Amino acid sequence: MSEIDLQVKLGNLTLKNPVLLASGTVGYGNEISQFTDLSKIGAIITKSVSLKPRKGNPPQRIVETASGMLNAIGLANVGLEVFVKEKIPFLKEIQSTIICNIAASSIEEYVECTKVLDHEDEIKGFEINVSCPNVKEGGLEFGNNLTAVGKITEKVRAVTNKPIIIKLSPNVARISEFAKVAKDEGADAVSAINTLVGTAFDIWTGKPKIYNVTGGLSGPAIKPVALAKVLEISRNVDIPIIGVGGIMNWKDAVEFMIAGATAIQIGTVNFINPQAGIEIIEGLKNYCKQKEITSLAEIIASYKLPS
Amino acid sequence: MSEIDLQVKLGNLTLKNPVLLASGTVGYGNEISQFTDLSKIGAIITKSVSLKPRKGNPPQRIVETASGMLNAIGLANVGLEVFVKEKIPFLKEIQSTIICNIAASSIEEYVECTKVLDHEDEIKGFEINVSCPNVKEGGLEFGNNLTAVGKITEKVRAVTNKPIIIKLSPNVARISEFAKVAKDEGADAVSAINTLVGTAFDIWTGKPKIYNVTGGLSGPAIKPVALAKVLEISRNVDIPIIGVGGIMNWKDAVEFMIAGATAIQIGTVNFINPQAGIEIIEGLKNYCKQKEITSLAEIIASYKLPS
Amino acid sequence: MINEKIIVQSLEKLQPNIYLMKAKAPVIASQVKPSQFCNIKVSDNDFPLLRRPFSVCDVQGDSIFFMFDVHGEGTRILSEKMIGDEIEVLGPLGNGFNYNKKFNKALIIAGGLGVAPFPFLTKVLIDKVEIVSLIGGRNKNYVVKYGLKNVSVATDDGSEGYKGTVLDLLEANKESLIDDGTIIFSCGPTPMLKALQKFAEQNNVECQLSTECAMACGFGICQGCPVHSSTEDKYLLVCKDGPVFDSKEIVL
Amino acid sequence: MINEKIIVQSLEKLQPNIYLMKAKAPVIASQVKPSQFCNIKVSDNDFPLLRRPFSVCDVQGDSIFFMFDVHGEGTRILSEKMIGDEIEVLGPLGNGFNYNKKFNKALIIAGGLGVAPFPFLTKVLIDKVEIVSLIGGRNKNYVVKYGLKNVSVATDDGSEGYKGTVLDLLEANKESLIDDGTIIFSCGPTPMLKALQKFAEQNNVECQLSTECAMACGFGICQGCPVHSSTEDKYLLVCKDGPVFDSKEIVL
Ligand SMILES: Cc1cc2nc3c(=O)[nH]c(=O)nc-3n(C[C@H](O)[C@H](O)[C@H](O)COP(=O)(O)OP(=O)(O)OC[C@H]3O[C@@H](n4cnc5c(N)ncnc54)[C@H](O)[C@@H]3O)c2cc1C
Ligand SMILES: Cc1cc2nc3c(=O)[nH]c(=O)nc-3n(C[C@H](O)[C@H](O)[C@H](O)COP(=O)(O)OP(=O)(O)OC[C@H]3O[C@@H](n4cnc5c(N)ncnc54)[C@H](O)[C@@H]3O)c2cc1C
Ligand SMILES: Cc1cc2nc3c(=O)[nH]c(=O)nc-3n(C[C@H](O)[C@H](O)[C@H](O)COP(=O)(O)O)c2cc1C
Ligand SMILES: Cc1cc2nc3c(=O)[nH]c(=O)nc-3n(C[C@H](O)[C@H](O)[C@H](O)COP(=O)(O)O)c2cc1C
Ligand code: FES
Ligand code: FES
Repeated sequence: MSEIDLQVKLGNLTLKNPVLLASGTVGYGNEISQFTDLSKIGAIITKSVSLKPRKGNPPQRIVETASGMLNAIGLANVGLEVFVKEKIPFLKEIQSTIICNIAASSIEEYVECTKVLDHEDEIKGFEINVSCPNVKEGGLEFGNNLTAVGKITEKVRAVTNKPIIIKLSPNVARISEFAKVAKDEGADAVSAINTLVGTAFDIWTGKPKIYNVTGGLSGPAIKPVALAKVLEISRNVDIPIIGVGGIMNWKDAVEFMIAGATAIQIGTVNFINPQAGIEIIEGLKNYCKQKEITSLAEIIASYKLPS
Repeated sequence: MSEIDLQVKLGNLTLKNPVLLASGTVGYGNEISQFTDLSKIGAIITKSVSLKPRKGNPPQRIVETASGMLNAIGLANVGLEVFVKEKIPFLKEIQSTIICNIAASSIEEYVECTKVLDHEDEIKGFEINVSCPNVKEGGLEFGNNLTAVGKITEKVRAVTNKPIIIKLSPNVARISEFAKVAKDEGADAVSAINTLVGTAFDIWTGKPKIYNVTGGLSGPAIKPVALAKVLEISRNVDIPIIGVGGIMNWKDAVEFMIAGATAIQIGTVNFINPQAGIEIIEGLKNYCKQKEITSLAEIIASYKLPS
Repeated sequence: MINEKIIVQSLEKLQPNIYLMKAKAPVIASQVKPSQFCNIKVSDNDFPLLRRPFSVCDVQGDSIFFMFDVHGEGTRILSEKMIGDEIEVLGPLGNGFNYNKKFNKALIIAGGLGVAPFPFLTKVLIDKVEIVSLIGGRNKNYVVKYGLKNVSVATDDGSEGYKGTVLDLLEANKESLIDDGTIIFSCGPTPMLKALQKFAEQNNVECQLSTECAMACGFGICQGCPVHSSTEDKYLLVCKDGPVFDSKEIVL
Repeated sequence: MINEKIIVQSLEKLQPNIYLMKAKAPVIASQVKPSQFCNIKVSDNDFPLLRRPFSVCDVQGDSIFFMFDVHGEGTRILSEKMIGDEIEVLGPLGNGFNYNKKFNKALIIAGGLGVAPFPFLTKVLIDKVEIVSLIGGRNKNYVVKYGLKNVSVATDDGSEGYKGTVLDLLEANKESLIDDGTIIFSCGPTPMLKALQKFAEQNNVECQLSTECAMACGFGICQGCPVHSSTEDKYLLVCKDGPVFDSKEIVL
C-alpha cells in the first residue's frame, strides 16, 4: 500500500499533517523541543502575542479538576517586539509551520499586531484569539459579540494575505453564528474551541482556587462539548474547522475529524505527554491503514447521522 | 454544641436541608427508595413531566465520557394524567418535599401543566425546565432566549402561588441575564445548571454514540462550569440559587454553597451511589461542626474574592 | 436489592483475556436468580465514573461469581483486584430467566461472554430438565465452558468445534435440538439475539433473550436503557423490565 | 531532560503516611542535581490528569529515590505501586541548589516533606562542608531523618525534639548555627519559607529556597507556576527558573 496522505489545507496554507500544537500550551516552542521533534508536527501555534508585553496573573494560575484543568495565565507574553527579535529566530530553526496567535484588547491592537507580523516570513498564518476582554467596551469579551468578531475579522483581513484563523469562544449559545460571520468577513478557517469558563473554591478558606477567580477549563472533560461545537459549525457553515478541546490521543483526533474538523490542535495533553503530537500523527496513519483509505481527508466531516 | 441547623429557604418554601435530588435522575422516587431513605432528603424534584406522555428517544441514550456522561433521554415521561393518578400517591407516602419539574414545547403547555398540578397538595413547588425546544419557533430552545424565559416565568407565575424555580440552561453567554429576567417576572429561585450540549462519535462507524446525535453532559466534568455560572448569578442577581452540576460529595456541595447556592441538587451521582444524598447531608453537618458554625446558611455566598 | 460491599475471594484466568471472580456477598447470594445482574463500582474513586453491569455467573453458598473479559478501563481495573479487596456492588438487579413453568429441555445459546449467566442457570436446572448448551466465540480463546453441561462449540475461525456462528450450528442441528418442550435461553451480542429472535419465530419455539445495553444506574432511575416493545408503542427498560425478555416481547 | 520509564525497585514506609520509593532510572540518575525534580505520571490512564512533581530525594548508582506523603489521589496511587511497575517520569527538571561556591557550613532547614531534597544534597556535600540539619514537622509521625546528618528536630506539639516551629528552633539557636561561611538551604511550606526569607535578611545570611507551587507541565510551557521577582516587575517560573531561588530574588 502506498504512503498515507496526511496533508490538509487551511485556505491557501497546506499542512503536512493535521496535528497542530495549541496556543498557550507550547510557549514559543523552545522548551518542548527538548522532548519532541517539532519538525514532524503539522504546525505550531504560538502563545498569544499582544502589542505590549503582559506580566500575566498572580499565582495561583492553575488548578486540576475532574479530567480537566482551569487556567488563568492572563495572557502572559513577551510582547510583539521581543517576540519578533528573540522568539522568531528559534521558531525559524525548528522547521515547523508557525502560526502566530494574536490577543488584543482593542480592534486596533489586533490590526497593528497583524501588520507588523505580516512582514515576518516565518509566520505562515494568524490565529486570532477573540476570547479577550475588549477594554474599550468595559471589559466585555469580544468572543461573545457577533459584531465585534465580524469587525475584527474584516479589519485583520484588510492588512494581510496570509491565512487567518478565528479562534472561537465556546461560551456562546450558537457558535455557528460566529463561524458564519468569520467566514463572511474573509477568515480562512475557525478554531473551535477555546476554554470554557469555570471556577473552583477552597472549602476551608472560601477563596477561589485561582487568583483570577474564574479560569478556562481544558482537557478531556470538555471534549464532548468541543465535539458538539465542531459538529454544529460543520453542519451550518462551509469553512475549514480546526478542532480543539480535550484531545489526548489519535482516537480523539479522529473523532474530531469525523465531526467536521479539517485539522486538530492539542493543548493540555502537551503538559502530560510532550510527545503526544507525534504519537497522534502515527496513530492517524495506522487508522488510515486499518480503514484502508489513502488520504486522511476522506474522514473529514464523514459523520453518519440517523435519518 | 447544639444541633446544626441545615434549614434553607427558597421563597416561602422551607427545606429541612439543602440537598435536593435533581430532575431526571430519580424518576418519581420509587426505585431509588429501595436504596435510600427519601424522607431525609431536602426535596425530590420529579422527572420532567409534560402534558402528554413522551416515549423518549431510541437507544442509545447514554454514553460515558471523561468524568461525565452524555444523555439524550428525550424527556421520556408518563404524562400529566398518569403522573397525577399513579405517581403522586407514592410520592405522598415517602414524606419528602416534592417539587415537580415541568417540560413543555409551548408556553401554553407550561401554563396548563402548572395549573393542573397547582391543585395537588403534595406538590410544594415547581421547577420549570426551559431547556426544551420551542415547537412554535421551529425548535429553537426556550432556554437560550431571554424573552421566552421571561414570558414563561410571567405566565406560570400568574397561575400559581407555589414557589417557582426556573432551571437555567448553561448553553448561553451570560446566564445571569436569564436569572435576572426570571427574578423580574416573579420566580422564587433559579436552578443552575442543566446539562451542557455535547456529543461523541464512534470512530469506526462514523455514527454518533447517541441516537439523538447530541446529548446533555453531566457529572464531575462540568462542575467547574456549573460553579462559575452559580458565582456569576450570585454576583449579579439577588435571587436564591440552587446549584447543580457534578456534585459527587459533601465537599462539592459546600463549594457550590460558597459560590452562592442556597441549596444544591445531585443528579448523576444518584446512578453511582444512591445514598449520596444522605451522605452529603451528614457531611454538611460535620463540616459545620469543624467550622464551628451552627447554621449552614452562614456559608451561602461566603466567597472571598481577591480585592 | 442492596448496595453490598463484597470481598474478593479469588480471581482466576479462564482464557487469555477472560476472568472468573469469586466474591463473598451473603446478601446478594441469598437473593439472586439466574440472569439477574449487579452494577459494580470498579474503583474507589470517581474514575471510571459509572458502574459496570455484570451478570451473576454462579452462586456457591455465601459467594457469587462474575465472569468477564477485559474490554476497557473498567474491566481492566476489575481484572487487577486482589484477594481481600472490597468492591461496592448493587444487586441483584433486573429479572432473571423465567423457568417456573413446564418444559423438559433447556437449550442454552450463548455468544462470547454471553455464557456468563449460564453456569448459574445450569446449576438451578440440572436436576429438573435436560440441558443442551451451544456456545459460540470468535476463536478458541473466547470459548469458556465453565459450569456448563452438554456443550457444543462453534467458532468463527473453526479453531474449536463447528466452524461458523452459533446460529449456524443451531440451524444445522435444529431437528435434533428442538422439540415441543424446549425453551431457548440465550445471551450474547445483539446481532446474534436478533437472528435468534427470527429463528424462534420461524421454528415456533419459546425463546428468552438476556439483552445488553449501555446503562448508567441499572435500577430504573436514569431511563438510559430502552428497548422497544413489540406490543405497544413504548420503550421497556433493559435494567428493570429485563434484562431477560421473551423474544416476542421486544424489537431489537 | 528525558521522559524516562523508570522501574520501581522498592517502596518503603518511613512513617505511617510517608513513603520512600526507589526506582531504576539510569538517565535521570546520571543527570540530576540536588533539588531538581521530576514530573511523574502516576497512572497509566488519564486519571488523575496532570503529572505530579516530586524532588529527587537521593541517587544511588542507576537508581533515584522519591519521598512523599499520601495527600490526595495522585500520591495514593504512587503509594500502591509494586516492585517492577513502570512509571513515566519527566526529569530532571528545574535548577537545583547552587553550592559551587566557597562556603563552609550548609544549614539545612526543612519543614514537613520539605526534607525530600536533602538526603541527596547531604550526600553531595558531606565531604566538603559542615552540615547541620534542622527539620520541623507537625508531630513525630511527620519527622523523617532519612539520609540527613546532624539533625535537630522541632515539632509543633513537642512530641519529638524542640516544641515549636523549625523557625523558632533556628531563631533560638542562631548564634551557634550561623557564621560567615554559612549558606542556608531550605525547603518547606510557603509560610515557612517566607519567615525564613525575613530571617535571612535580618541576619544577613545567604539563603536558597526550594519553592513549591501548583504545576501543570513542569518544564516551562504552561506558565502555570509564577513567582514574583523582587528585582523586576515580572514573574519567574518555579519550574524553569526555580524551584530553587536565592531568597533575595523572589517575593513569596
Ligand atoms: C445486564 C448486563 C450484563 C452483563 N454481563 C456481563 C458479564 O457477565 N460479563 C461481561 O464480561 N460483560 C457483561 N456485560 C457487559 C459489560 O457491562 C461491559 O463489558 C463492561 O461494562 C465494559 O466496561 P469497560 O469499562 O471495560 O469497557 P469500556 O468500553 O471502556 O466502557 C465504556 C462504557 O461503555 C459501557 N459498555 C461497554 N461495553 C458494554 C456492553 N457490552 N454492554 C453494556 N455496556 C457496555 C460501559 O459500561 C461504560 O459505560 C453485561 C452488560 C449488561 C448490560
Ligand atoms: C517542585 C516540587 C517538588 C515537590 N517535591 C515533593 C516531594 O519530594 N515529596 C512530596 O511529598 N511532595 C512534593 N511536592 C508536592 C507534591 O507535588 C504534591 O504533594 C502532590 O502533587 C500531591 O498530589 P495528590 O494527587 O496526592 O494531591 P491532590 O491534593 O489531590 O492534588 C491535586 C492537585 O494539586 C496539586 N498539588 C497538591 N499539593 C501540592 C503541593 N504541595 N505542591 C504543588 N502542587 C500540589 C497536585 O499536583 C494536583 O495537581 C513537590 C511539589 C513541587 C512543585
Ligand atoms: C495553560 C493554558 C494556556 C492557554 N493559553 C492560550 C492562549 O494564550 N491563547 C489561546 O488562544 N488559547 C490558549 N489556551 C487554550 C488552548 O489553546 C486550547 O484552546 C484549550 O486548552 C482547549 O484544548 P485542550 O483541551 O487540548 O487543552 C490555553 C490553554 C491552557 C491550558
Ligand atoms: C439521565 C439524565 C436525565 C435528566 N433528565 C432531566 C429532566 O428530565 N429534566 C431536567 O430538568 N433535567 C434533567 N437532567 C439534568 C439534571 O437534572 C442535572 O441538571 C444535570 O444532570 C447536572 O447535574 P449532575 O452533574 O449532578 O448530574 C437529567 C440528567 C441526566 C443525567
Ligand atoms: S440503566 Fe438506568 S434506567 Fe436502566
Ligand atoms: S509548570 Fe508549566 S510553566 Fe511551570
